[in-house]
Order: sequence, then structure tokens, then C-alpha cells
Amino acid sequence: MDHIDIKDLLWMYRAMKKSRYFEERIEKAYLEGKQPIFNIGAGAIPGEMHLSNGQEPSAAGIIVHLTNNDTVTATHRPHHEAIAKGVDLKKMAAEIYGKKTGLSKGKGGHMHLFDPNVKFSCGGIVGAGIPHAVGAALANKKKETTDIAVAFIGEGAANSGAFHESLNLAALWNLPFILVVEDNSWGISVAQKASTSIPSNDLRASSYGIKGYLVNDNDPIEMYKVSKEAVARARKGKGPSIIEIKTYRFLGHFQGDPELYRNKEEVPSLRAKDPINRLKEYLLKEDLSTTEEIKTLENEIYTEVDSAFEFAIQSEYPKPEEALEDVFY
Amino acid sequence: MDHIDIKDLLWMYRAMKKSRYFEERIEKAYLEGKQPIFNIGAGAIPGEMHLSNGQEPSAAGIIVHLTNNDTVTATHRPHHEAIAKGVDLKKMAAEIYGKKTGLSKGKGGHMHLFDPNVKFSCGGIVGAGIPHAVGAALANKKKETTDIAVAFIGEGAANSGAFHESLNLAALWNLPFILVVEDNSWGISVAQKASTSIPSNDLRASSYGIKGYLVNDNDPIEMYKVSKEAVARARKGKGPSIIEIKTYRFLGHFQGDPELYRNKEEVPSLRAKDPINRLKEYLLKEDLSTTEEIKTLENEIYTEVDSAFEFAIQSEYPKPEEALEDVFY
Amino acid sequence: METTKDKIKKLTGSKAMIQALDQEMDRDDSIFVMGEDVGKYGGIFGSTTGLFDKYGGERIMDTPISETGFIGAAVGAAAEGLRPIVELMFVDFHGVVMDQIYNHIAKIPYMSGGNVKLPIVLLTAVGGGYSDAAQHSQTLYASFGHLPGLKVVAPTFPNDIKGMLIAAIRDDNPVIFMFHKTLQGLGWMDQIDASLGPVPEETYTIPLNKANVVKTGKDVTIVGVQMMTVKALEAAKELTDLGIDAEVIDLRSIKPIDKETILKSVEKTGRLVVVDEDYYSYGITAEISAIVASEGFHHLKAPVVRIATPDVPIPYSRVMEKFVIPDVKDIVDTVKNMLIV
Amino acid sequence: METTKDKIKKLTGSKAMIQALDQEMDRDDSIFVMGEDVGKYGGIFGSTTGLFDKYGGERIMDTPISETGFIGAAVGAAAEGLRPIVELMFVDFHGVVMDQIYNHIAKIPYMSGGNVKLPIVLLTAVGGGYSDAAQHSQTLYASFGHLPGLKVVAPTFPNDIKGMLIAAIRDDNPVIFMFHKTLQGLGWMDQIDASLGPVPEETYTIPLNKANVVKTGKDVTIVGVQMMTVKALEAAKELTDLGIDAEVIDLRSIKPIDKETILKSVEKTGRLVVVDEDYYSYGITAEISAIVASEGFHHLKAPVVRIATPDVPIPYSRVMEKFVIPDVKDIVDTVKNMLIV
Ligand SMILES: Cc1ncc(C[n+]2csc(CCOP(=O)(O)OP(=O)(O)O)c2C)c(N)n1
Ligand SMILES: Cc1ncc(C[n+]2csc(CCOP(=O)(O)OP(=O)(O)O)c2C)c(N)n1
Ligand SMILES: [Mg+2]
Ligand SMILES: [Mg+2]
Repeated sequence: MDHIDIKDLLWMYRAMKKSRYFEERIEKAYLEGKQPIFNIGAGAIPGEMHLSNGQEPSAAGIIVHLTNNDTVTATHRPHHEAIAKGVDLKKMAAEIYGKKTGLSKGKGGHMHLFDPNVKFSCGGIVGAGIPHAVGAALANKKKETTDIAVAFIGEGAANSGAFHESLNLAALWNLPFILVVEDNSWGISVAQKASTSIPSNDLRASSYGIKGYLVNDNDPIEMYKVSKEAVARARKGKGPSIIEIKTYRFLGHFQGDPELYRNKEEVPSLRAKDPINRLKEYLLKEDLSTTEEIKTLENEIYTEVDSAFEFAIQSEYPKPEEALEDVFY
Repeated sequence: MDHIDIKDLLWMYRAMKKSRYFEERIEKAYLEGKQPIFNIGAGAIPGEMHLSNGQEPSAAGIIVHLTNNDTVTATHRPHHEAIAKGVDLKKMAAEIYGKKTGLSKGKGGHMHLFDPNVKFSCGGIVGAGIPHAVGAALANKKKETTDIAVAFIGEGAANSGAFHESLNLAALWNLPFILVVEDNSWGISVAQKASTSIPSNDLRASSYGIKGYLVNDNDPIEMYKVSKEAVARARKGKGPSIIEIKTYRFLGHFQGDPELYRNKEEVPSLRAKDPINRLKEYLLKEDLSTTEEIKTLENEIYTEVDSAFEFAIQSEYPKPEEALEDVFY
Repeated sequence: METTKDKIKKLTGSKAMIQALDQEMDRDDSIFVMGEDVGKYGGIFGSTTGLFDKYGGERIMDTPISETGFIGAAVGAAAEGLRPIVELMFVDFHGVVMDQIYNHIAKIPYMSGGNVKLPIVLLTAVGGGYSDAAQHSQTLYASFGHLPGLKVVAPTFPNDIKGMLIAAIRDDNPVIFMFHKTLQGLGWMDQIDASLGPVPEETYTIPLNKANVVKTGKDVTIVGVQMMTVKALEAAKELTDLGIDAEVIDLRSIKPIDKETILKSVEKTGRLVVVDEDYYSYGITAEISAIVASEGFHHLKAPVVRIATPDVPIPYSRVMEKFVIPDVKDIVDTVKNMLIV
Repeated sequence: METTKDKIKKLTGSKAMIQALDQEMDRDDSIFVMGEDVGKYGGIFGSTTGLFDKYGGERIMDTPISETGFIGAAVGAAAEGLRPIVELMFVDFHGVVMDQIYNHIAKIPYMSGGNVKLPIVLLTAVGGGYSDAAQHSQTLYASFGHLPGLKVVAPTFPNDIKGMLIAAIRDDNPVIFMFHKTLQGLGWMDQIDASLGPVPEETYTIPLNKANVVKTGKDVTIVGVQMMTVKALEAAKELTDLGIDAEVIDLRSIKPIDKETILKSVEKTGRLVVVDEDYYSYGITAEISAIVASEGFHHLKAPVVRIATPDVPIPYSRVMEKFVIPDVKDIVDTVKNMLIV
């Protein structure tokens, strides 16, 4: 078990499972008030909802190597990274419910989660978070810390101009920066092959003279290993990397997606390889954990997530006129 | 003399020399009315002026392989390409003088030259012409012609988002598209090494699964050969290429550039390797032409360019209120 | 335009768009559509549903998320004689491609002295009201209206959507065609009456530079566009009960603005209220108020009134979003204040 | 602010900028500058000349031509507690980076509920008048003023340039700082008197939300910004000879607009002329006219008058460019028409 810390794997399992359970609750809550007729603007949680079920390894596998002082920027599909990064779960749930107690007092919503305490942010514009992380990495370098910055994007975003400009800058200035590309095969309804002229984005590392890594088949342990190296290199001033992980999108692009563009068999076959189950089986098979221990851990998760939802549901809405605050002229 | 057509080399010599002489006249005319005190807005030719002296091989070496139906998009430094592509010289000169008889009736100026007859355009926004050429290539493919599209950019522009998005599109759709990167070592005052994380942009071809070619030392004949292959591939539906040529910028970024950022010896050493002289010497040494023939050719050029300037100078200015025409609501 | 009853069907905004695209694509092979998820998905807001099946991937082209790339490519394709229709999925994303839109698509016809025509239609979805927050809820009418070289239209009703889209496609100039999500009549959003309306089956065009008086009245002129037109009409109904007879103008065209229709109305009513879902400062309420204050000044009996989304990003939480986007009540109260003192 | 005569020197706009940057960078290590050619070159329009020699490449950073990359990087750096100053060489290039500017820099403070502060200053050169044509001559004041979350300032005189730049740097909110090329007093452009003026050597701030009455008068209020303020002042001089006493207001701040100063002036004069180098529709002339038509209506003795660059791209040829950009004569004639009938 070369270079793998058991504690890390358990940490990953916890992060992945927490994200999954959190999203399972969101999935249900999102439909409240949207039935029998689905109306995106109705219910307890209105607006778009992008869930990451299946994509947990990419977040957990690298964030396990990070500290609170490392920066993470994420996308419109941010929950798995937010949770792994340690974003305040109660405030995050409250934000998604549009409550005053939310991370942003209800102004942000699920696509715009900001927790400066753990240096996490995300946003709704594809590709736009990459330069933000590059800027954080630049600040880290200027301050001569060993902190790093990691940007997460989807494979679709890797064809945006921001990808190229950011990577060139990060490489040119030799910044402690890592780009994680989650290739979940789809950018909404557009298949990877229909958006990207090459099979994977680690190959694009050579355009910047940096390191490229590929993790196949959504493998949490491979993601862990590869990330460990990339993070160590970044911390040591050895420059940026791209890590692409081939991951799975269990659900539609957003909740309510009719998914007419993909084969009906795709999801069941992905679900059969659920990375959370795979990690659990690995932990048990290799005697790194016990059914007991995992049960306990899972129960802790359920309690924590449930109480975050409880907090969110019980919290008050902002006053309408608070809409005018937080822009300063 | 494998695969080199003598006529082509003479054509190239003519195009290069014509561009050089045209720009020498511009260089002088630009200063008229700007002395003793330089004022960018004064004189017969106001506004910015970007000259391409030294960079002629990149234009001539590929455009020799093109027809009037192939598209070229160029940059803020467009004269060498415009002239090689066969843009109407009189109207081009008149446009630069801001005359009514100009390509755009005086509305465009030297950075905005459009000659739809030979499918030439250029513009003042770095990187922006690349997608235009991709669009022309897409049209060519849709129409099932063998016409191709070539975009010219500087090495500075290769770090813009438009570069990445355009090349991915061109590769993905297998378009008849070639990107020529003129690395003249500088993006205004920023050296290639300070802008680009790798030594040359042909290396970036692998990010798109396309062909990359490098031409060293501003070599017109090498540019000719490499372009011949790239153009043939594009015409045959074998997909896009990037050609990077290491070229020379004899003058400042624009006229009036104090050039404090570069070593005083740089320009004389580049001028010693003037590609026009090198091509002439080659033609003579290899007995592909005679001093006579070249003299005649040069005289033709002088006459043609001089009469274009004469035309421009004699032409009338537009009426002020013509400013309101050509936008249609 | 001669139409007989049996040729007119009730369509949603989305269906009206699709019918316009379909009829025009059928007529003219040089038209094609590029955009994210316009293919099998049929457009996130139902702008192209069914067209992929009919016209195939060569003419209904899904693109990578490379707005500068593919919208910029429309320039080259149009210069080669094709007629590209490109979709920017949400107007909120314009910032990644604004250079191509305003420095190239808008200016090349002018910078070329009229020698290069760019018959490009840029479709884009606008509007809030369903808690999609700051980066997916804007209208940005004025961001486009301010910049020269673009025709910018924002029709409200299905009939106008079809006629103006056909006009936009046939226009040799670049046109920004904004469609409002809530007015598309999509099954998964708010259902409102205005999103369904009679649309002639034949092809027809509606000019890109004419406002439309959608309710005549004599006491006050209310100008709106898209959802604000809908709300102004509702407000006008409520005002009737109070004995106030409001005239409602559906702007339809953001650029150019049909001054004449507005000025004529204010000449009659003497009072102007402008309602805008876009931000307050430098927006539609500013432009129309200024037009009237300079060219219709002597007809004004009262100060002009501006109702718009205040100068803050659109907040996520429903209570706050409702507060910032102008509503029927805001209009009714304003007009009441103006007339009943 | 106590200043003694010997501490005041005449500086150009450019020198005033540099002095502000220098004094602030000296005071606060967390400030750094990123931009194209801001290093050895010293800024194409002289915004940073000499600072590279003093502060080195770590704090005066030349960047690749990657505006989305480096201006986007300002977000991350600011969130980490630094105070980035970024230069967008010409405002005309905003289209390649508008998403970062308006969807992120402007909105993150709000979208984070005030938890993320972004003290970023974006410097950008504006203005035409020297035949740099359609893609290098714009001011685009309203393009930024329309969008929420940004303070947008455009000072005219060296004294204001310094004081407002220092205020912008110290502000915890994002500020767009527009400097006009012709007002930089550069050796290679038109030399105009207004580009040289007295500037106190010590550090001082001037508020980012206050217009300035630069000439008092009683007959008409003329509002301008940057070159239009300069031209309005010249026009006012000519008008004096005709017995017309114009009040001239230098707007200075595009967002927020100092309504009070304008309304107070119109209350006195009863007449409003707004002059703008930016495009006509949805521009400054619209916003200010609308403010007065709604909040100062009863003081208006005459229709408001708008003078602005018409809705066409800026043409290259000098004769045409001169025609589109408002000039002293346009202002004088307008005011004459308004008052002498
Ligand atoms: C600039 C921009 N263009 C388009 C969109 C609309 N959009 C949101 S998510 C998405 C697909 C993203 O695909 P990918 O990057 O692979 O991420 P995934 O959704 O698969 O996680 C698109 C097109 C956007 N938000 N921003
Ligand atoms: C988007 C954009 N950013 C910046 C500029 C200003 N600018 C004009 S030319 C230039 C340098 C271009 O360098 P390169 O691409 O190498 O071309 P070269 O001038 O060397 O031919 C810059 C920064 C611009 N015109 N457009
Ligand atoms: Mg994806
Ligand atoms: Mg260069």
C-alpha cells in the first residue's frame, strides 16, 4: 500500500459519501413544490440545480491533499468540491434554500457559493473560475507561502478561451496551480467527442510545458495518487499541472433535464461502477476498515447533513429590501 | 530544386518587395505633418501605424499557394499579407490616406482593410481574426469547395482565448484552415519569453490533434515548402495546421515607438539577414533569375506602388456627413 | 398580409420561433444554426426543438462551449455568403464573446464601407423571475442598444416573435434577437397567458423598428418590453377599475427605438411611465425618458417616471428577486401616484 | 486638506496618475500592477512610466495578451488580500474580458453576501480624436455605467486624476478608472491646456461619487465628462461673449451619478445640455436627461438637449471623425438655439 495513507482514504470516503447524501436530500427537496407540474421557479429550492452524483472522486481525491489555506474554485456543479473543501454545511444548505443564514444571505444560491474561511468559491459561467484560481496562486507565490490553488472544470469548459489564457499564465509564472478537468462525457447534451478535438485534456499540458495526468474510469485511488504528486510539485514550486479524470454523471445536466440525448443504458452501467461503492469495497477487501466503522461514519454523515438541512429549513428568509445591500456605491 | 517552382519564387520576391516598398513610402508619408513635433493625430496619415518590414516571408511564402477564392484574415499589421493576397493597391493606399476612394471610403484605415474581391480582411483586436477565418473555412466545407482559409496572427495573439477556441473548432470540424503565427519576438514591448510558456506555437498543434510546422530564421523558402504541404493537406480535407515562423520586426511596434525595451543591436543584426536580400541572392546564386530580370521586376513594383500613392494623394476626402452612412437601422 | 382564420393557430413563443426558423431554413439553404445544445436537445429554451431531426447536424450544429470561436466564425461564414444564426444560450454569457459581437459583427459592415455585409442573427435568451440568480437572470437590453451597428429586438408575443424573427433572418444586417424565457411558453416554467397566442401559419415579416400600441388609452403612456409589457397590460386592466385609461406601448425594438410612436402617444396622454426589467441606470427608462424630455417636452404634464430593476445584481432568494424585478403593483401604484393626488 | 503653495506642482494627467500609483504602492505592499506593456514601456498611455524601475517586475507585471486570464486573476489575488491594479490598454478591448469584469469582479462582492471584498482597480484608456478608428477610439462610459457592482469614474483634470485614483485604490470595491488619452498630456499626442494642471504633492483623495461645478453660471447647465467637459468650458467662454452665462459641471463619476449637484444646478438655470463623447443611445445624455426630467422636471424651462457621438462606429478619416465627435461649436450653437430665439 505504497504511499497511501489509510486515514486519507477514510477521509475521502467520508467526503464522497457526505456529498452524495447531501445531494440526495437536495434532489428530493428540489422537487418539493414542483409536483405534479415541474416548474423550475417553484418550490423550496427554485432555479437551476446541477448535481454531481458520480463525480465525487475528482473532488475528494485531490482535496484530501489540501489545507484550509489552499484555494479551490469550482463550477456550476460545485457541491462535491464544496463539501470536500469543508464549506460550512449548514450555511451552504441555507444558501441553497435562499435563507438569510446562508453563506451569502441568500444572494448567491447553489451556483454561487462563497466560503472565504476555507477559500472556496464557484460560479455559473463556464471556464470563468480558472483565472480566479490562477490569481490566488499568484498571491500565494507573492506571499511566499506553500499554499496552492486548484480550479475544477468540466471537459466542456476546457474548450473555452479562459482555459488557454489561464494555463499559459500559470505556466509562464510557474504558479502553484492545478487544473482538474472532470470529463463526465457531457457538456449538457453535447458529447465529449462533439466538443473536444482530442481524447483528453492532460494532452494539452504540452501546450504550456507543464505536467499532464490522466485518471481513467473514475478511480478514486488513482485520483488520490496522481493528485498527491501534482500537489507536492505545486507546493515545491515545480509548477502547474492538469489532471483529467474520466468521471460519471449519474443524473441529468440539471434537475429536470429530459436527457433525450443519451442512451438509456448509459446511466445504469455507470451506476454499476459507483465509485463510492468501489471505494467501500476496496476498504473492506484490503482490511483498511470494517463494516462497523463505515456504518458509524455514515451515520455521522447522515446526522450532520440532516441537521444542516434542518437548520436551512428552519432559518428565516431575508427581508425583500436586503436585496439592495452589499453593493456599495 | 525539389518541388520548388521558379515562378513561385519570383512571385514571392515580387510580393515581398512590393510590400517593402509600399511600407517605405508609408513610413515617410506617415511622418509628413508630424514634424518637428510628432503628433499621432496629425499629418496626411493619422492614427496608429504598424509596419511589417522584415516579416514579408510569412505572407508571401504561403499566399503564393492561394487563389483569390481562398480567404485570408490578418491583424493590425496587415500590409504584407494584404499585398501578397492581391488587395487593390490603389484603394488600399487611398484607405490609409482616409480618402473616399479607399477600400472602405475612408471609414476603416490601415488596421481595417477589407477587400471582398480577394477575400481579405484584417482588424485591430488581437486574436479576433482567427475565428473569422475558421468561419470562412466552415463555409468552404459546407459549399464543398476546395477553398481554404488562412489566419495570420502574431506570437502574442497565440496566448489569447480566441486562439484556443478557434483551433479546437477547426480541428473538431476538420476544416480547411491554417493558422500562421508570426513570431517576431515581441508583442509591443513584451518579449516572446515573457508572454509564452513554450518556445513555439507549432507545439500547440498537439492540443488539437492537428499538424504543426516550424519555420526558423525567417526563411522564405522554408516557409514556401512547409506552406505548400499545409495548403495541400487543407485542400484535400486532411485538416488544419499551425505554422509558426520565427520572423523579424525591423521597426518599432508602431511608428513612434521609442523602443526602449529592446537592445540597440537587435535591429542591425536582423537587418543584416534581410529576407528580401536573402531571397534575391538565392535566386541569383542558383541561376533562377538574373540581375536584369530582378531590376525590371523591381521597377514595375516601384511604378505600381508610386501610382497607387499618387491615386491616394490625388483622391478626395469623404464628406463629413458620410460618417453617418453604412450603418443601417 | 392576408390571413384567413383557419390558417391561424395558437402557438407558444417557442413554437413561433421554431416555425419561423423552419420556414426560413426550408426556403433558403444558406441558413444554418450554430449553438450549444441546439441539436438533439433542441435549445435549452426551446428555440430549435425538432429542427435537428428535420435538417440534420450540418444545418443545426451543436458547438463546443467556445462562444468567441463559433460566434466569431459566424462572421467568416456570413462574409462568404451564408446566413448564420447563432445562439448565445443566456444573454448573461455575452461577456465571453462581446468583442466578436460589438467590435466585429456590429462594426465590420461599417468599417468596410458597406462592402462586407453580415446577415447574422444572434438569438439569445433573456429574463429572470425563476431564481436563477445573478449570472442567469438578466435582460441587458441596453448593453446591446448602446453600441452602434446592431439592430436589437425583443418581441413579446408569439405573433411578433415569428414575424420579427423572419424579418431578422432576411435582414442583411446583424440582428440581436432576444427572446424572453418566460414568454417561450415552456412546460417547465411559469405558465402565463401571454406566452400563447395566435400565429398565422404562412410566412410574414414584422418590421424591426416599430413599437406597437397594444392598448390605447388617454391618461398615461406606459412603455414596456417583453415581460414588462405583459405586466403593464395587467396594470392597465387594474387601472381601468380606478377610472384610469392607460395606453400601453410594447417597445419591441430596442435599437433603433421607434420614437414617433412614443412621442405621438405622449402628445395625447401628457404622461410617461417607462418600465424595464433591465437595470435602472443607462437603461431603457433613461433613453425613452430622455427622448420625451427633449422631443416631447412641451406635451409633458408631469415628470416622467422610471421603473426598473435597481442597480444591483439579481439576487437568488425568491423574496429578494421579487423585490427587485418590477411588478404589476409597482406600475399600478406609480400611475396612481401620478394621477390621483 | 491643507496644502501650501510650494507643495503644488503642475503635472500632466499621466504624471498625476503615476504619482498616485507611486505614493500608494510605496505606502502599501499589497498593491501591484498587471497589464500589457506596463513594465519597461511604462504603459502605452503613460500610466506607469518609471514605476517598473522603482518597484521591479514583481509589482509592475507585464502580462501576455490574455485579458481574461490576467484580469480574471485579479479576482483571485484580491480575494487573497492583495490589491491588484489591472490595466486594460484600450477600453475598446473590454469585449474580450467583459465576463470577468461584469459577471465576476462586479458581482462577487454581492453574490457572496458581502463576504468577499474585491479591491480591484481597472485602469483603462478611453477616447478618440486622433484617427485611431472604430476599434481604438471609444469611451464606452455607459457600457460600464449600466452594469451593477462597479464604481466607474472618469476624471478630467490632473488634480482629480490623482485624488480619484488614490481614492479608487483605497476603496474596498472594484473601481473602473477611465483616463482619457488626450488628457494624459503625452508628448506624442495633441497638446491641450487641460492636460496640465496643479497637483498637490502630498497624498489626498477625492470622492468617487461627486460631480464638480467647474464654472458657475445662471443661464444654462452644461454637463460633460473628460474631453466634453473641456469643450464645454471652451464653449462657455465663447458664450460669455454672447452674454450667456453657462454653468459647467464635470461629471467625474459615471456610476454612481451625483444627481444632487446636477439637480441643484438645473434648479438655478432651468436649462440642461448634456454632452458626451460616448454613443448617443442609452448613454450619459440619456441618463442625465432622464434624471432631470423625472426629478427636476418642474425646474425645466426648456426641453433638455443631448449632444453625443451618433450611433455609428468611429470612422477613421479625420473629416468624418471630427464630424461625429461633439465639438465646441456644437455646444455653442446648441445653447444659442436654446436661449436666443
Ligand atoms: C460561458 C458559458 N457558456 C455556456 C454556459 C451554459 N452551460 C452551463 S453548464 C454547461 C455545460 C458545461 O459542461 P462541462 O464543462 O463539461 O461541465 P458539466 O456540466 O459536465 O459538469 C453549459 C454549456 C455557461 N454557463 N457559460
Ligand atoms: C485584445 C487586444 N489586446 C491588446 C491589444 C493591443 N495590442 C495591439 S498589437 C499588440 C501586440 C501584438 O503582438 P503580436 O500578436 O505578437 O503581434 P505583432 O504586433 O508582434 O505583429 C497589442 C498588445 C489589442 N489590440 N487587442
Ligand atoms: Mg461535462
Ligand atoms: Mg509579435
